[in-house]
Amino acid sequence: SGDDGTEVRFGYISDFNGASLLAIAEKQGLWKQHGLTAQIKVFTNGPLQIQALGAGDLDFGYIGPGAFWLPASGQSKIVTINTLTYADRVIGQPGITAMTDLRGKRVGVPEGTSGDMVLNLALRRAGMTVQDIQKVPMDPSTVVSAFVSGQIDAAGIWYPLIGTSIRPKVPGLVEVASTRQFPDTAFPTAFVARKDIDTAFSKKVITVLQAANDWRAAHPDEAISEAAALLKRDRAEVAADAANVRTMTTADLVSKTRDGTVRRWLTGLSDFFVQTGQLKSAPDPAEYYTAEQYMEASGR
Amino acid sequence: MSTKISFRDVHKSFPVKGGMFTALQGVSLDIADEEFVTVVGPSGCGKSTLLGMAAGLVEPTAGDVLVDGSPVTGPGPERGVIFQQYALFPWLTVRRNVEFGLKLTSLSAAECRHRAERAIDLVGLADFADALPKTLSGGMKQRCAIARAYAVDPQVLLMDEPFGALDALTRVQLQEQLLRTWSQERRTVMFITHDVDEAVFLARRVVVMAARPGRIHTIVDVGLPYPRTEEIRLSPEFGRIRNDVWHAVYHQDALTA
Amino acid sequence: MSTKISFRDVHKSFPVKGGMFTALQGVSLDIADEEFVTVVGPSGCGKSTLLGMAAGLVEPTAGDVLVDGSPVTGPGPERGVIFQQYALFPWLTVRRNVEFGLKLTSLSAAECRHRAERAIDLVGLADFADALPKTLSGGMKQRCAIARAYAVDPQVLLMDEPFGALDALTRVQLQEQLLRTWSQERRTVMFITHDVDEAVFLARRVVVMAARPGRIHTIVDVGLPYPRTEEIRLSPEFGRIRNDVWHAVYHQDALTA
Amino acid sequence: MSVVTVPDETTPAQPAARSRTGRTLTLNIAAVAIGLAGWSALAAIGVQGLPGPIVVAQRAGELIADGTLAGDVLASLRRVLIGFTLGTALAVPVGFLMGWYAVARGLLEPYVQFFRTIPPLAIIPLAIVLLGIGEVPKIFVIFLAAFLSSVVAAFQGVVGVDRTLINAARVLGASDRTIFIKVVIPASTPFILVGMRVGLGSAWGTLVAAELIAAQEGLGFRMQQAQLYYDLPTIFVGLITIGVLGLAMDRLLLLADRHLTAWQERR
Amino acid sequence: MSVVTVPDETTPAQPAARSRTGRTLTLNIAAVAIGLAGWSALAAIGVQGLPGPIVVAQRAGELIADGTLAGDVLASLRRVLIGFTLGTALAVPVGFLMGWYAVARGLLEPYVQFFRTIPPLAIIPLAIVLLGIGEVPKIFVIFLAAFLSSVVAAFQGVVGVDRTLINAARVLGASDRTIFIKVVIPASTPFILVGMRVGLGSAWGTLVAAELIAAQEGLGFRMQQAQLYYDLPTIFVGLITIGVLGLAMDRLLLLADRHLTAWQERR
Ligand SMILES: Nc1ncnc2c1ncn2[C@@H]1O[C@H](COP(=O)(O)OP(=O)(O)OP(=O)(O)O)[C@@H](O)[C@H]1O
Ligand SMILES: Nc1ncnc2c1ncn2[C@@H]1O[C@H](COP(=O)(O)OP(=O)(O)OP(=O)(O)O)[C@@H](O)[C@H]1O
Ligand SMILES: [Mg+2]
Ligand SMILES: [Mg+2]
Repeated sequence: SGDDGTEVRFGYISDFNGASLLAIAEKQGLWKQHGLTAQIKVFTNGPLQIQALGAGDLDFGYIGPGAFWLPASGQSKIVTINTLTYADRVIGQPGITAMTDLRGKRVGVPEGTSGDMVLNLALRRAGMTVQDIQKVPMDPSTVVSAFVSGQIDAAGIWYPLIGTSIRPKVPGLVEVASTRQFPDTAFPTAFVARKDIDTAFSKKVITVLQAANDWRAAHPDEAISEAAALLKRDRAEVAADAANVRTMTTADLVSKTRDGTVRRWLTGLSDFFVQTGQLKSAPDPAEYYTAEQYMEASGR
Repeated sequence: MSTKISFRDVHKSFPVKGGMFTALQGVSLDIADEEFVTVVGPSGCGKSTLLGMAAGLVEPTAGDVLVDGSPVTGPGPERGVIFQQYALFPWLTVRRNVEFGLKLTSLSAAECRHRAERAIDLVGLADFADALPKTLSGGMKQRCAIARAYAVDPQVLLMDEPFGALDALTRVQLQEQLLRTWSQERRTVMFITHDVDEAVFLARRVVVMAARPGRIHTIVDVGLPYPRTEEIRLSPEFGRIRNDVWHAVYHQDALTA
Repeated sequence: MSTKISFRDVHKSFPVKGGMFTALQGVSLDIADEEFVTVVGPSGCGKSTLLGMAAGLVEPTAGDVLVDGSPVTGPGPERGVIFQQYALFPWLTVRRNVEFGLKLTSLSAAECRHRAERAIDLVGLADFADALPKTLSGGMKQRCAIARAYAVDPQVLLMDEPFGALDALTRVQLQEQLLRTWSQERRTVMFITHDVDEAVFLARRVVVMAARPGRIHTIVDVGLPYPRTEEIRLSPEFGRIRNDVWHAVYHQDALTA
Repeated sequence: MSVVTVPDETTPAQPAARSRTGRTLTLNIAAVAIGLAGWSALAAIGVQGLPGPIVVAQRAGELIADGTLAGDVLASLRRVLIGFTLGTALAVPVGFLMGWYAVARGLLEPYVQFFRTIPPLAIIPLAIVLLGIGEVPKIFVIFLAAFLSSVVAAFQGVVGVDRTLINAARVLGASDRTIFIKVVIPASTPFILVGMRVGLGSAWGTLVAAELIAAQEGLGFRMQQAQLYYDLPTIFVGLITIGVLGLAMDRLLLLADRHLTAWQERR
Repeated sequence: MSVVTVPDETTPAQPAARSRTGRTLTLNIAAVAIGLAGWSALAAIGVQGLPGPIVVAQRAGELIADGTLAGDVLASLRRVLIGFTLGTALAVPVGFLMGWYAVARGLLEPYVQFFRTIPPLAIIPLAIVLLGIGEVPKIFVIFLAAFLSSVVAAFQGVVGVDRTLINAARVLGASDRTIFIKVVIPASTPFILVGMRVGLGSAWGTLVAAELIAAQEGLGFRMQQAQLYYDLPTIFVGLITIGVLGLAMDRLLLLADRHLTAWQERR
C-alpha cells in the first residue's frame, strides 16, 4: 500500500478514459522510473471507488463527469484532469427529429450521470424543462433494453452503449442532441485521491500520470491498442470509444489550470449538480482540485 | 356365498441391505362374501402386509389379489381400513377425522354430521369430539380411528389389531358392537389380532400364519353359531378351539420370528 | 423396603378449548423399592400421565412426585421408560437405537456393543439389528423399544403397555424374562397394561384406576409367591384375584370414559 | 363430565401465556435497544459515512412530513404483496406437481434449480424486453424471487408427507386432488410456511432490483436515488422501513403458522 | 433365515432403480432441450437484444479458450463455497439456539428477520466501510445471504421436532447438547436441507452484488464488465455458467439429502 510510499493502489473503470493512462504507465515502465509499483483494481463506477478511497482501501481512482459532485462535496480530491468526453447523446426513436418532439414523451435516463446532464442542457437550449417530458429514471443497462424494445421514446445515454448495443438493433435511431453541441459546458474526467494522501507520494503519482498523458497525446493509435490490451477487448470497440474523447497534453492542462479554464469546467459541473440537488451549493474548486500540486509536479 | 377377497399364490419381498427379504411366500386364501375372518400369527409374520394388499396399499411381488373377482389396483372406500398405527390426521379434531371419509361421499352435510356423531358415540368419544389427536390417550386415538372407518360404513372392513390399545371392557363392548353390525349389515371382515380369544370369539375362520417366511400355517374353522354370547365364550367347545389355535400358532418358536 | 416412587395428592389438568380438563385428581401412591406394580384402568383414565410424572416428563398441576425421597425435576437414565408409541429414532437402525442410551454412559464401545447385542437377542430381533424402524412390523418396533430400555439396565422401569402389540407367545416369553430380570437384579417396575391377566401375573400390587376424573379406584394386593409359574397362572387363587381386579375395573362403565 | 367451562379469562393457563408473550416482547425490545446502542456507538466513533440514529430519525421525520415515505411505502408494499402472494400461491401447486409426479419433477426441476441461482438483477433486461417498463415487470421480478424460494420448500414438504396419512386418505376414497388439498397441504404446512417466510425475505430483498425498472416511487427507488446523492440518512430510512415492514409481515406469517400448525406437538 | 444375500447386482430392485434414474435423466434432458428450443425461437423471431444459443456458445468457446472462464469460475466458486458453507454452518446452531431457548429467540429473532428483508445491494456500502474491498466483504455478503435464508428453516425444523423423540432421548439420560446433536439435528435434517438448498440459491444470487465490491475476476464481475459495453453474449455465458454450477451444487445437496433422510417414509 501507500504506507511505505512505493506501492500505489489505483482504481479504474474499464473504458478508454479510465484505462488508457494506467495501461501506458505500466507498459512504458513509468511507475518503475519513479520508484513505484502499481496495483490496479477495476471498478464498475466512480462512487464505489470513492467509498473505497474513504475506507482507506484505495489510494487513487478514476471518475467520469457524473461523479464530480463527490469530490465537490468533500469526499475526495481531484489530483489531475484526465480528458474531456463527448460521448453523451440524447437519442430518439426513428421519427423524432428535435428536442421539441419529446414533449410529453417518455425519456429514459440514468439520473445524475452525464447522460442526465446532456438531457438537461438540450432541454434548456430548446426552451423546455423536465416538466415538459416524461422523465423515466433507470440504470444504464435498463435504458438500453428499454430503448431497444421500444418501451421509451428517447434516452439520455452515452457511447459506447449507443454504438455497441443500441444502434445495431435500432439502426434508425436519431441523435437529437450531443455533448459536442455545448462548447460552454465541458465533460471532464479525472483522477482522484484519498483525502489524507501524503503530498510527496501524491506528487510522484501525478508525475507518472502526466508522463503517461503526454505519451498518450503523442501516440493516439498506440494508446488505443494499449488500453484494448489491458481491457482484453476488441481494438475496434475501444477505438470507437476513444473517438468521443479529447485528450490534452500536460502543458495544455497546466495552462488551462492556470488561466481558470479548469476552474470554469468544475464550476459548471457543480452548478449542474446544485440544480439536480446532489450538491447544496457549488463549492470553490480550489477546495477539491489540487491545482498547485499539479503544476508543481509538471515542473512548470 | 361367493368369494369376496381372494389371494392367489401371493409373494412379497422387500429390498433390504444386501438382498431381498421375503415377507410373504405363496399365500393363497379366499374370504367369502359376508365372512368374518381373523388372522393371527407371530410378530412380523406378514399379517399387516397381507391386509395391505387387500386394501390396495401394498403390491404383491408375485401372485394376484382379487376383490369381487377383479384384481386390486388401489384402495377404495368400499374397503375400509383401520391401521395398526391409527393414522389420524393430526390437524383435524376427532369429529373432522371421522367426517373426512363421509365428506367424500355424496351424503348431505347434515347426514355426514349425523353419521359422524353416531360413530363417535359408538366408541365413547362424544366428550372429545372437538379434541385434537395430540390431546388423546393411546386408546382414545385408536377408538377415533375405528370411528372413522365405521362412519363410511364400507362393505369390507380390513382391521389391523383395532382393539390392541383398549382396556378389556371397552374391547369386549366394541367386539360385540362389531359382531352386531357385521351380522345385521352383512359385511366382510378381515381382522388381525394377537389375542387368540378375540380371534376365536369373532371369526367364522381363524387364519393362523407362520413366520420366516410369512405363510399360512393352518386355517381353523370355528364351528360356533352366531350370535356369539358370553355363554359361548365360556363353553368348553370355545376353549377347545381356542387351544387348537393357540397350539397352531405356538408350536412355532415366537422369539426367533 | 423403603419407598422408591411416591405420588402425593397429585393433580393434573390440561388446558382445553373453553376451560380445563382434569386428567388426574388427587392421586396418592407409594411404590416400594424393588416392588413390581401394575396399573390398569379404562382408556383415558390417566395411566400414561401418571407414569409420565414418575419419568419426569409431565409436571403435576398440584401435588408432589418423589423418587428416592426427592422431588422429580426431570428425566434421568436411572428411570428407564418404554413409551406407549415406541418413540424409536427413525433415522437409526435397531442396533443404533438400542445403543443410543448406552453410548451416553461411561461404558466402553465394546461393552456398549455387547450389551446392545444381548438386549436385541432378548427380544428376538437379532436378524433385524441393521434394519431401519420403517421396515419393522408393529410388534418388532415395540420389541426394539423394549430392548432400548433394557439395555441401559435402569434401577426403575416405567413401562407403558410395553407388550400391547405382541402376539401371545412372545408376550409370555417377555413377561417371564422381565420377571426373571426383576427378581435377580431387584429393580422397581411400574407397568401399565390393559390385560388383567398380565397385570395380576406380574405384580405384587395391581393399581386399579378409574376415569372422569382420573383417580385410583382400588389397589389389589396379589398375594401370590414369586417366581410366578404357569402353574400359578392356572391356580384358582390366580383366577380369584383376576376376577377381583376385573370387577374393580369393570363395575365402571368403560365406554363413557 | 369433568370438562369445566370457564367463561371468564382467569383460568391458570392464561396468565402464564400472557407473561410468556410479555417476556418475549421485553427481550425483543432489549434486542432493539442493544442494536440501537451499537449503531450509535459505531456512528459516534466515526465509522466513515455512517449516520447516527438521530440524523436518520430526523430524515425520517422529513420524509414522513412531506408524504414521500407514505407514497413510497404504498408503492413498494403493493408490489411486494402482489408478487409475493402470486409467487407463493404458484409455488404450492408446482411444488406439489414436482413432489407427486415424477414426470413433472423431471421436466420442471432443472428450470427451478437453474433460475433459483440466477441473480434477479440479471432477469431485468429480459423482463423489460418481454413485459415493458410498467408495474408488470417489477412485480414479475419479485414474484419470481418469492416463487423460486418457496417452491423448494413446498416440494420438500410434499415429498416428506407421512405415507400413512396419504394411505389413510386413499382408503377413505380420496382422489389425488382431495389428498392434495386435504392431506398434503396441511401436512406440509410447516414446510410451506418456511418457504413463505424465506420467500418473503427474497421478495423484499428483490425490491431494489425490481425498482431499477423505471420506478417513479417506492422504497427501493428512493434508496437508489439517495445512493446517487450519497444521501446515507435516506438510505437508512429506506433500509429500516423495509426491515420493519418485512418484520411485520413475517410476524403475520408466524401468527398464521401458530394457528395453522397448532396440531403439531412442539416445544 | 429368509434374508437372501445376493452378491451380484442382478436383484430385481436394482434395474428398477436404475431405470427410474434413467427416466429422470431423460426427462431432464428433454426439459433442457425444450428450453433451448424455446430460447432459439425467441432469439430467431428477433426478441430485441436476445442473443441466440449459437452466438452464446461461440462466446463461451472464446472465454474458455483464453482461460477467462476458468479463472472466473474458480474465483466465484471459491467465494460462494466459503460464504455458503460458513453461512449454513452458522445457521444450524443459531436456528437451534432460537428454537430451543426463548431468551435467544427473543434477542436474535428481530435481527434475523430484519436483515432477511434487506437487499444485499444495500449492505455493500457498509461492508466496504467495515471490511474493505478484499475478499472478506465479498464472502461476507454471500455468507449473509446464505445464513439468513437457512436460519429460518433450521429454526422451524428445530421447533417442529417431535416431542416424543426428545423425551425418548431425555429418559435415556441425554443432555441438551446430546439431544441437539443426536436428535434435533437428524430430526430436522429435512428442514435444514431445504434451508441449505434455498441458501445455495441465495448465495449464487448474491454473487453479482458481492462482486460489485472491487472484484478483479469472477462470473458476476465479468457480467458487470460486459454490461458496460452491453455485451449480451458474455452476460449469457455468465448466467448459464452460474445456473449450471448452482444446479450441480444443488444436485450434490439433493444427493446428501437422499442419504441423510433415507429413514423418512416418503413417496
Ligand atoms: N418397507 C419394508 N422394508 C423391508 N421390510 C419390511 C417392510 N415392511 C415390512 N417389512 C418386513 O416384512 C415383515 C412382515 O411385516 P408385517 O408388518 O406384515 O408384520 P405383521 O405380521 O403385521 O407383524 P406385527 O404383528 O408385529 O404387526 C416384517 O419382518 C418386516 O420387517
Ligand atoms: N396434552 C393434552 N391436552 C389435553 N388433554 C390431554 C393431554 N394429554 C392427555 N390428555 C387427556 O388426559 C386424559 C388421560 O390421558 P392418558 O394418556 O394419561 O390416558 P391413559 O390412561 O394412558 O389412556 P390409554 O389407556 O388410552 O392410553 C385423557 O382423557 C386425555 O384426553
Ligand atoms: Mg402388523
Ligand atoms: Mg396411555
